[in-house]
Amino acid sequence: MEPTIPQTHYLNSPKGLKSWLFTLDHKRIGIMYFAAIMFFFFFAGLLAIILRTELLNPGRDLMDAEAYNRFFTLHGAIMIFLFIIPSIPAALGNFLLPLMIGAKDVAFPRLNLASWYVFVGGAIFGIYSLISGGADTGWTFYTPYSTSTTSSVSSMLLAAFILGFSSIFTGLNFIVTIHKLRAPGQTWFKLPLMVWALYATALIQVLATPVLAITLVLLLLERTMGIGIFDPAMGGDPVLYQHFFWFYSHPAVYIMILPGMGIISELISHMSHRKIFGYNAIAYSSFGIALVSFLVWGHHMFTSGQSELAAVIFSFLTFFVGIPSGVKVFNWVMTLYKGSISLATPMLYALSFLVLFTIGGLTGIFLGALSVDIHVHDTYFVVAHFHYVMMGGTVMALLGGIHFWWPKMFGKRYNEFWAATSAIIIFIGFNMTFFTQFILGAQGMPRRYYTYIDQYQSLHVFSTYGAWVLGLGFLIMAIYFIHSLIKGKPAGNNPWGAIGFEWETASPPPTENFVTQPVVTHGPYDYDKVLIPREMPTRSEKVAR
Amino acid sequence: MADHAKTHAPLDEHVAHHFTDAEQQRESSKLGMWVFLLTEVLFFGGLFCAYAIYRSWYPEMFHAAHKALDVKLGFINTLVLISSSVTMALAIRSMQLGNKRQTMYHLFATLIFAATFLVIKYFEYSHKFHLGQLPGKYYTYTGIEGSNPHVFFSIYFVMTGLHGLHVIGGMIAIIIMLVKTSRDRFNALYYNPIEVTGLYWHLVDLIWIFLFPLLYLVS
Amino acid sequence: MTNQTSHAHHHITPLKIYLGIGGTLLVFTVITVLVAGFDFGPANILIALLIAGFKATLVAFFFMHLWYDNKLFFVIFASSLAFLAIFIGLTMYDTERRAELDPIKEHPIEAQAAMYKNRPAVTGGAAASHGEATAAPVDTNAAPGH
Amino acid sequence: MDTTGTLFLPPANSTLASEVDPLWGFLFWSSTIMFAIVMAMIAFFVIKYRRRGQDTLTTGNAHNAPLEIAWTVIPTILVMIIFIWGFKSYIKFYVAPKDALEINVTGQKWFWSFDYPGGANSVSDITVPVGKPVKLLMSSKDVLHSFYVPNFRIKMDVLPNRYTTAWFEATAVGDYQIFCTEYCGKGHSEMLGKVKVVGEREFAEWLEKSSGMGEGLSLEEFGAQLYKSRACNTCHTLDGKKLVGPTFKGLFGREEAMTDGTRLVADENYLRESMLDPKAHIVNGYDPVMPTYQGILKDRQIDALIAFIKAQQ
Repeated sequence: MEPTIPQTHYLNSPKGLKSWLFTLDHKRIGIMYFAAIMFFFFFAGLLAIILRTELLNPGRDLMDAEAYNRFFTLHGAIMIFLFIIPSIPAALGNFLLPLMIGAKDVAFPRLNLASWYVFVGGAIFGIYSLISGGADTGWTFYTPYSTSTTSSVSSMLLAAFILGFSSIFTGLNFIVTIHKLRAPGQTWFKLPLMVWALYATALIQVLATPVLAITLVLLLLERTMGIGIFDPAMGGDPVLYQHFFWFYSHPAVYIMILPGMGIISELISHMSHRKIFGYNAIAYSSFGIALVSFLVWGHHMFTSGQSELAAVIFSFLTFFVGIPSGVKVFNWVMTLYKGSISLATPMLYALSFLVLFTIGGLTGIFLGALSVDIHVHDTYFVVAHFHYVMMGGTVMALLGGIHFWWPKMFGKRYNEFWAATSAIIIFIGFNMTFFTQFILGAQGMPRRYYTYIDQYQSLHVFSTYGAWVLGLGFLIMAIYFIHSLIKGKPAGNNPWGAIGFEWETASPPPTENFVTQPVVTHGPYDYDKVLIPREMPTRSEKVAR
Repeated sequence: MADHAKTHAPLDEHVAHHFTDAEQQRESSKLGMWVFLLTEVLFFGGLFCAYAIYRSWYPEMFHAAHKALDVKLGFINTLVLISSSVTMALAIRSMQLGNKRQTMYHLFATLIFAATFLVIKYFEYSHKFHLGQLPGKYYTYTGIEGSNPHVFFSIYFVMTGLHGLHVIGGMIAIIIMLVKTSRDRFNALYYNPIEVTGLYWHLVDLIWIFLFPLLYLVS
Repeated sequence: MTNQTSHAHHHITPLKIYLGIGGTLLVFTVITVLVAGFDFGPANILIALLIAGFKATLVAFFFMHLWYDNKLFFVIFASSLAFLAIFIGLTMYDTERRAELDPIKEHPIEAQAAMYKNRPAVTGGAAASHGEATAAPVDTNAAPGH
Repeated sequence: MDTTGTLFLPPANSTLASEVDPLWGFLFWSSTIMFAIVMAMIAFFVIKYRRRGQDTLTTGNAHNAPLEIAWTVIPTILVMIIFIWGFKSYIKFYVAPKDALEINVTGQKWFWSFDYPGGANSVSDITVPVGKPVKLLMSSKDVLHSFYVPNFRIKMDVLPNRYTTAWFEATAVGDYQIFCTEYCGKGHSEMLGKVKVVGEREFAEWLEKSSGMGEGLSLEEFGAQLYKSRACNTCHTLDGKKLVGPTFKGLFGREEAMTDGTRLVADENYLRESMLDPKAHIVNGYDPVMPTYQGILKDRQIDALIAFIKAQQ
């Protein structure tokens, strides 16, 4: 029987703008975050395409050096503070966490709304900084350049400071929710791995972000009062600033990747209708990554004038943070063994995550080795590495997650053909853009260069073409998602035949999430015991039939 | 494991709709506050790290500069804050016993101690402003030898200033608790907000317990 | 880490304990001031931290009920201190050992910040007001750097 | 700088490069093999276990202790090998040989300047002998910079108010590109230079020629040489165009309005004062950014520069 969209659900009841502005419903806050992060993603993505177009030829193409410096700072700062850190925890996480643990809402709904308005406040400061000329210091704000430049760095620092609190509020909310509001019978090892990943991410958000807050306060005071902690002209030490900054920023890269890993654990298992391989290993490795990520920040500073003995310690510890990620990749690959793999779009993104994240992870080992890092630090090799891990990792996982839970969030289906096509275009465009940058970096092309010596030109041209292809892929995605919102066909409660509390309620779910309190009857991935009929034939079946 | 299996206690008006009972709500609010205190410890931790590094880089300057701080005032401030911690703890205890008047008395005493602390801080600050012992480039005092004495005062003002802001934040929270207690919003079974404010206040005192010896007693 | 689910167990600490702990804290405040009078060399800061740490544990265990409450809260408090120790420890591992291999990296090139250039050298703290120990009179032409 | 190195690396032209390239090769091939294995497994599983027709219950085996232990221990051993190898080669990076030729490097907004023992100096390009270790003692005048020579595989940040060191021993004569790799503002991508590696004899001649006090030259010619080797040309032009600083054309004897309202004639004393204490009097409309040359320029060099400026009518 053809699935239908229920009469009332969280999107249309209660009605009116005020009900959205003062909502305490975690699903609505999740949707508002989702709209904001997608806006900032497309905006910063556009900046990236402009930057790449500027780099077509050495010298001036579209803008001069100062404008270029402001553009890449904006691209970095918006992508990190306004998109990738809040994206999975605040958008998908807010929507899914209470549903996945059978709760009515997060532990502190008012704090959740406060985190949204703090996010909006921070974004306003960021946009003010953009309008008033933008900062030209790079997203790292290294002193003494950041304390001596006249560009509007202070408003960007204030934006990052405020956004930090939005991240802390979300993290705090999730820790208490997961500890206190789990469904009856749902022990820690019966939780979906997405919840484990969100828990580990929340731990990092809560432990690392305060140090960023104090760093930005000290940097603001350095710029205004010259307090002499970070500015060498006033007796301070720039390397100390780098320690303060990277103590937050390395765990921050795990705030970005861990929720992505949580989504991939869900996608690989649910799309192949097979029990996840090594549930405990994946859960413990999420937790392990969260702890070890606080010991390794010094590998960003091997050539910064840091003491050589500290560099050796940081390099040694860095190799231990790579092992849990490797274990996870092997577990995901083994989950495919003897599964019933559907190649719908979420699975396409999960597989491209496996490919790109593995490359990103392996190049991380290059950067961890001391002597090799001296050659490739602050070159395009590093740019390629973190794009492979952040875009190839977190963004692919986010896109897979959006496609997987889209029917649950909006109750409608998207166009499968165009979704698969854009996924393939994005995969090709991504590799064109960033694999060439590994080569550029190995040959010594430095980062943040407005112009470059002629011998790098051919690789830059190829990388820019890749960026355009990437842009095309995302354009197609925007089109079919908007089409799906307006004219999408109803998707029904469980289009993928997946196991999970969120699939046991309507799509889109009612405001109180569940009509009857769900109770745990089997494990989160028991595809060897439970067979759930699917209401949406995936493309591979249409082909097979 | 949340405790749904229990018979549903009559949902009194204090329990929010998404909690199953008062106990779960109380534990959640305390867990939330403890996680917030974790962020506060790390927020101040950054300053303690800066203090430790600059003290090991400029030991004689720190020794000379700490003489500019008035140990007597610092000592009185420590006594004031510890007594405010005691009265805060007693306030929670008296609300646990359901004694509204005594709770308000203790909360008010805590407020007075906090205000005294800030007044003493005001005298110390104005004394330093007058002498020119100011942070960073505003430092004009010439009575301290050793290199970069302004760094000590930068760290001093940022640490005690931030701590002062947290004291003010605590006072606002206590005033809200006072108003709510006077309106009978709490009873012997529901006193989470006071308990949570108490936790925050004790941490503010705990941070000062470390600030006092590190800044005032550099021998 | 299953939390205790005992129903409505609100531990009420007896008055005697609160006042006792408060008294001990005051006493130790006096002790820490007295101890600061003597010079134990490098051990000074250790003693000061030990006393402050002891006072802090008293406040945390009895005023903040860590002694009676769900052990999860103690884990949270302890982990905050642990991660702070990691931060300070590894950062100082760098800042303290920069000159191990090349003594020239020990000190900044100019010891004094630029703003002290056109300042009168250190004068005696004659203008010190009450309660502030006057800085030892220093012969004015001593180079301000150490 | 050609790119005929191996495995994407630029050519190896220093003794340190021969330390790094083998480790790079090992990392490159072990990662490629590991990647190929994982991709082959994924491709095989996706093709073999593709969903066909109706759903069926799938296998429940989700644990295989020996396999899980294996893929934890083996990568740990692999990365430990990589760490030890990286650490061993790193040791050679941070301890310069005792007999190295020590050159002072100064990075400032947007050009490198080099001071050799014996007083010779040069800007943007550093001339070094082949086959002899060279130790660089580096510091910055304003913000962070980073001295990077891809062909020598060396990179070290240059900090204001603190010395950092790097060393290399060039193995082949030629010119090798210098980059700045720590973001330092508008001219970050133009802060380039060349390491000119020359034979032992040419180096001695060059050193002699450029560190002399211009004995064979007239004051004015020696001033012209200093105008370039001291990088005056990056801020002061000779053709009347205003750059960061005023032009030298027709400067001598002209009366200038100063930012503090006084009017001064640009005579020998003013020029000497502007070199030793530039911030004392700044011509109206210019920023006080000129670094001091106190203790860097010797008297004969100052006289030469003044003579040179005087000749610019």
